[in-house]
Amino acid sequence: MTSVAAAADHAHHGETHELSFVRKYVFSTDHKVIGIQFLLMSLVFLFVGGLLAMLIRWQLGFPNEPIPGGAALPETMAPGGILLPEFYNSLVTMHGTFMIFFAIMPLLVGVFGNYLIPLKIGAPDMAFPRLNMWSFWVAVPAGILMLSGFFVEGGHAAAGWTSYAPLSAVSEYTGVSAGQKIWLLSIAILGLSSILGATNYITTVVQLRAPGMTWFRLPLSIWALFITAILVLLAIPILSGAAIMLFFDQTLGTHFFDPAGGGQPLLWQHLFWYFGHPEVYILILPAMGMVSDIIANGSRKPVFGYHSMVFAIIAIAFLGWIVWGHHMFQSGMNPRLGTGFMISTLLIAVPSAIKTFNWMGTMWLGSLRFHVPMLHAISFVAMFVIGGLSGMFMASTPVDIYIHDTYFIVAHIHYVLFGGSLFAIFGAVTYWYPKMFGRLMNPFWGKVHWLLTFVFFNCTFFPMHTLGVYGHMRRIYDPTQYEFLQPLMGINRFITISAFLLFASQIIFVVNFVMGWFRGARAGENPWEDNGLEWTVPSPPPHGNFATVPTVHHGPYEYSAPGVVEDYLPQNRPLPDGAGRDAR
Amino acid sequence: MRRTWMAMGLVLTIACGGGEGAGGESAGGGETPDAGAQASVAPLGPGTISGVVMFERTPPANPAIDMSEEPSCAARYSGQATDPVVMVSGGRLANVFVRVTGGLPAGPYPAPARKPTIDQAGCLYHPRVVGVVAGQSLEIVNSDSLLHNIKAVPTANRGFNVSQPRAGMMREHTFTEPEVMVPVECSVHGWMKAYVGVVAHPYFATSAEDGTFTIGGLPPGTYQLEAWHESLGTKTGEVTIGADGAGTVAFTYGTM
Amino acid sequence: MQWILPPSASSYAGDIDFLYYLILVITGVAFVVVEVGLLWFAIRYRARPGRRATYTHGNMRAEVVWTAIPAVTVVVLGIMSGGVWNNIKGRDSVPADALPYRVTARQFEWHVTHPGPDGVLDTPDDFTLRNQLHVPVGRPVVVHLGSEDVIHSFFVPAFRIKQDAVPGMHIRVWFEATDVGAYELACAELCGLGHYRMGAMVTVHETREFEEWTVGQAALRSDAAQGVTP
Amino acid sequence: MTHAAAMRAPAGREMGAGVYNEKLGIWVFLGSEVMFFTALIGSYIILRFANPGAFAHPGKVLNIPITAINTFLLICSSVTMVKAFAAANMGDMGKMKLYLVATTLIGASFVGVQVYEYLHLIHAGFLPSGIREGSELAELAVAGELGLGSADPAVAGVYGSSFYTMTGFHGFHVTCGVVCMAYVTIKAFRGKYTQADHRGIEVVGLYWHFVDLVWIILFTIVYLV
Repeated sequence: MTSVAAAADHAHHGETHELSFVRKYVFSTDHKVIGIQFLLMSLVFLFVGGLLAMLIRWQLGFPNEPIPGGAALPETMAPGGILLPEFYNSLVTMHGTFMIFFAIMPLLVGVFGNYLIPLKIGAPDMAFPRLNMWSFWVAVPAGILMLSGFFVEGGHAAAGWTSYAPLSAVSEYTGVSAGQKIWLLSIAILGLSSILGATNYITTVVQLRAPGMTWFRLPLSIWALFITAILVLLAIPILSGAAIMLFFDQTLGTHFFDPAGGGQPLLWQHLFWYFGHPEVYILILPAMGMVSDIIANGSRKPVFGYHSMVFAIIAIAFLGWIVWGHHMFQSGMNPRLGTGFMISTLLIAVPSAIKTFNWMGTMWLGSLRFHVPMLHAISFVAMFVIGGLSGMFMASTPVDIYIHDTYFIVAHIHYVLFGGSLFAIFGAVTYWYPKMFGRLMNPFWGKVHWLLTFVFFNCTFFPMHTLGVYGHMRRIYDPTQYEFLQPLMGINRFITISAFLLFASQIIFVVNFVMGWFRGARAGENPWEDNGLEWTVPSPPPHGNFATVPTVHHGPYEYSAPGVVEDYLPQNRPLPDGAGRDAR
Repeated sequence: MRRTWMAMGLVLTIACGGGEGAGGESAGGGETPDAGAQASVAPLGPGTISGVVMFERTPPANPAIDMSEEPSCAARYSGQATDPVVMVSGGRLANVFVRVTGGLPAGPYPAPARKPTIDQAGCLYHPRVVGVVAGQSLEIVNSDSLLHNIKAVPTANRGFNVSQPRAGMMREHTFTEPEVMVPVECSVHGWMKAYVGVVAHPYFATSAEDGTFTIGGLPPGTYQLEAWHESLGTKTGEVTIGADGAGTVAFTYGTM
Repeated sequence: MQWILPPSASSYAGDIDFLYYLILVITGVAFVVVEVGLLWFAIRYRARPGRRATYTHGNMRAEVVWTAIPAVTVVVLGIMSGGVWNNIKGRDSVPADALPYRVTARQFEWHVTHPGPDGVLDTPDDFTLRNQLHVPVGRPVVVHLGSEDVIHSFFVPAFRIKQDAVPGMHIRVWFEATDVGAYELACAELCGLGHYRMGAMVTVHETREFEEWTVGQAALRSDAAQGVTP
Repeated sequence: MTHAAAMRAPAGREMGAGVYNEKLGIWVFLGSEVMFFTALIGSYIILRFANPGAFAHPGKVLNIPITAINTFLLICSSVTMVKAFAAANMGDMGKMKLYLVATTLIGASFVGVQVYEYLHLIHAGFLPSGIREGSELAELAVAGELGLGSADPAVAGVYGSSFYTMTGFHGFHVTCGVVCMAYVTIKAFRGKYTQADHRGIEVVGLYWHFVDLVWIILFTIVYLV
């Protein structure tokens, strides 16, 4: 028996000998190092995505003026600083692509999936450490390949991040030939990286939970990351398959989506959104999980209705597979399908409502500490609710006739992805930063960044509802071409200015993040006084995480348990007998 | 531990952020278009082919253009704007692209530095038919204060689909492979058509308003010619340049 | 106020606007409940020395309440929306007496074939206009929507109508203009670099004036005379 | 220590699913592969229902006899795979090595036959973009021999596209399977597998059976229907 035990924990013993810098930091198989590598990569791409957004907003706010510093851009993009329409279309495409595939998804699934899962379930590392390293080092070339698309002849892909065929399938229609192929290849490679990662996460959560860590003692962040890994595992291959078909349409002259050769343009939309909707739940579920952890910690109180939260996550993930048609109500799909997808879409509002009210229930009767992660978490709930409610307008098919492909949809996207996922990411990075680097981020500048981001976020994206209500279409280069959009240009200018201020206020986060490495206050093992297993090991945890395999005695949210002096109780410390109801 | 993260973060930022500026063509000033491309190439000989393109019967009516939804272009035309497909005046046919197809010494011909220009004015291309030597760059200028996009879908050359949203914008493009008549069109205005003849050598010309054309810089000898028109088809002909360095040829369309 | 819809000019716009305002009220109430609740909890239950958080794992009755209320609301919304959807987009919702038009979208312009005085498509008196759609007031019109190259979207904000034009598919979409005037038609689906400039005008005429105009246009430029195949 | 003990989750982790990590890992990965082929086969089915005329009648373009033999070959390789695993269980290393080699060779020959069939089809004019003009198949199409909806060979574009994409990617997966099988066989010859611990064989075996199952589905819906 011992040989097997030793073999199983080889990660723990095998790595004690000193590794070269390359093996330790670059090609490391330690889930914590890989988590931090994903963090740095995704923050860079988040910055790139934000930069592209600034160019877009400039063009929409001041359509006929050259962009300041625009002379740096080559002639094919912005002659004399004036952005060209085809470059604007590739900006819109690449802003969506970078933010969704290379910023939010890696930040949520790559960073916190890697860093938190082994630590929070009491495992020494992932089930397959080498495979874990490969999933990062497959994602980096995908990112660099996507970046290289800007410098090829014909410009980068310009058919939207959804790259609907035939616009994306026939290079003659957009003048983009190499760019679209690069986009497809990069997405396929990134898909491979995500599938490898998901396989790793699922096996780790199922197999390597510490003794006593039953399924209903898992923290909600791990539940969310586990369910998200299943969504990634089953959704990304669909996109890879579809991307390959579109790539063949481009290169081998196949006719999957080309009506002249018998193909179906709607086939691409079905395939893309069959992947697309689970994808948007991949982008929000981990954020929901981590926000639940942070709000419970901030309120010093167990999560309200832990089981309903778990079933809500599962319900959202399951329903996510049968609603994809609501992206295609007006696409020429059979209208009866529209009614069917409307019903399944409306059903998704129920678990989201459950989660929202449970978060509020957690804060109810709590003893709230407003540390920076808590501020971000509460903002997540506040903003996600607006995103969820604006989703109701689109779920009703007749109203969707009017607001589909208008800025109402863009407002919904950004309230859910920026107001939701990104606020959760800011909170989570600030929350687990001390565990990753051993020092705290400066709380004062954290609050300044939160306030500015909160204010400018709302100034930027709330008026987009108004643009949508007045029929302002999406992805248009110069709204002044339409009479009925002329009066909205004032709002567009206001949004542009707010967007620039929003982008500027992110510098505070970057500086705080980097300076924290040197000047941050030293964080002990448990700066937030949290119950998670990761807070029972030194910061940053050594290789192999736990000196001895921890045993878990109770759920993760035993805050303010009666009979316990402190108002928190780490999971590996048994409940004093007779204390607390939830002792199973 | 911390310094390494900082170093790695820096490296990643430089790798991804850098390398922004990419080479793009320089925005050369628009030159006045002159007739023959031969002028700026060392002539092979003193001879000149001068010819004329006749048109027999009465020409068919050119299709009308519905410019009602493009007021700034419609204003330039007094009556009903028409698409100048068959331009005939005084029995002479314009916009016929004539090039030498035989009798020339082989050998690579350098692409002249001069850049012919296609101007987009009044939602039409001027000139409608133009010739360039393979490798010679062509200037496309937008004189209308509205969006034109230039889409070329050649077979031998690489296509392009670029836009010029504002007046005064100039774009250069170079065709590398000889291809007689690369169709150029504007997707915003479906009726706008232009044709670019990419030829390996500089011995070609387009018939002017009065149907006449001249191809100079040729030594005495016999040459085969080909005349091309966008809707009336192609015709071949032969011309001999005598000792006096002059040769005349005539093509006739509209005979059927 | 930024939530009021712009004026409408088509028969079923009223139904869509009513549903929009109903959802606006419902979501408005939910928005106020949640945001004020969050703010109130944040202030009321902030950490104060000597007070400890109440140890509770939630209660089932509250969960049932905020599951049932949203569930009932969405079911009601679903039923109401379903009816209106069928009237507008249902495959058999096109009124029999609708005046047929053929609108073919291509990269960056709309070719609109008008039925001509006889009110029937594919007859010699049809005529095609670029970026112009002329319809009579008070009479249903059905547009046979098609596309020559990529996906475009036929969007007339004033009529609250939007329908993607998909190449290789023949889609019928109908509307009935209720007010005379000129309304803008826009393309709402990214279709390339000229997507932003694919606007056109929909002009609604009085019935008599429409007939005169149609006869005049037919004489002036009927497709048959110019050999333009629609 | 019995094989079961070796194959159970590592000690001290009784929370697991009762199987060793690699086995659960391969099952999870096969889940994603199922979805990948769902995308391809699902599109094939949709396109086929959308325009049946674009698809030739069975056997007219694709050669059924050869692929029937090929299918039989792949099923045999699954049988030898099971025998190899059983031999490993019994501790009979000699027979295990023999069957592993057999599985690898049969797998490789399957890929070979498929490549041969591709070359033959392309020569006959059946391309991913449809039927090549002026090819032997084009004349048959014009003569209405192939059962295509219309005489215009361009219509068969979707047939070529979906055929080559599906069977091509299946072939790619079989090739990866053969490479892994070769790697496992080499490890077997190096004596890395014992009766107690031969997890590698079971994992590759699972992948192999999956690829075989996908081929059976493909063979039926592409060749026989």
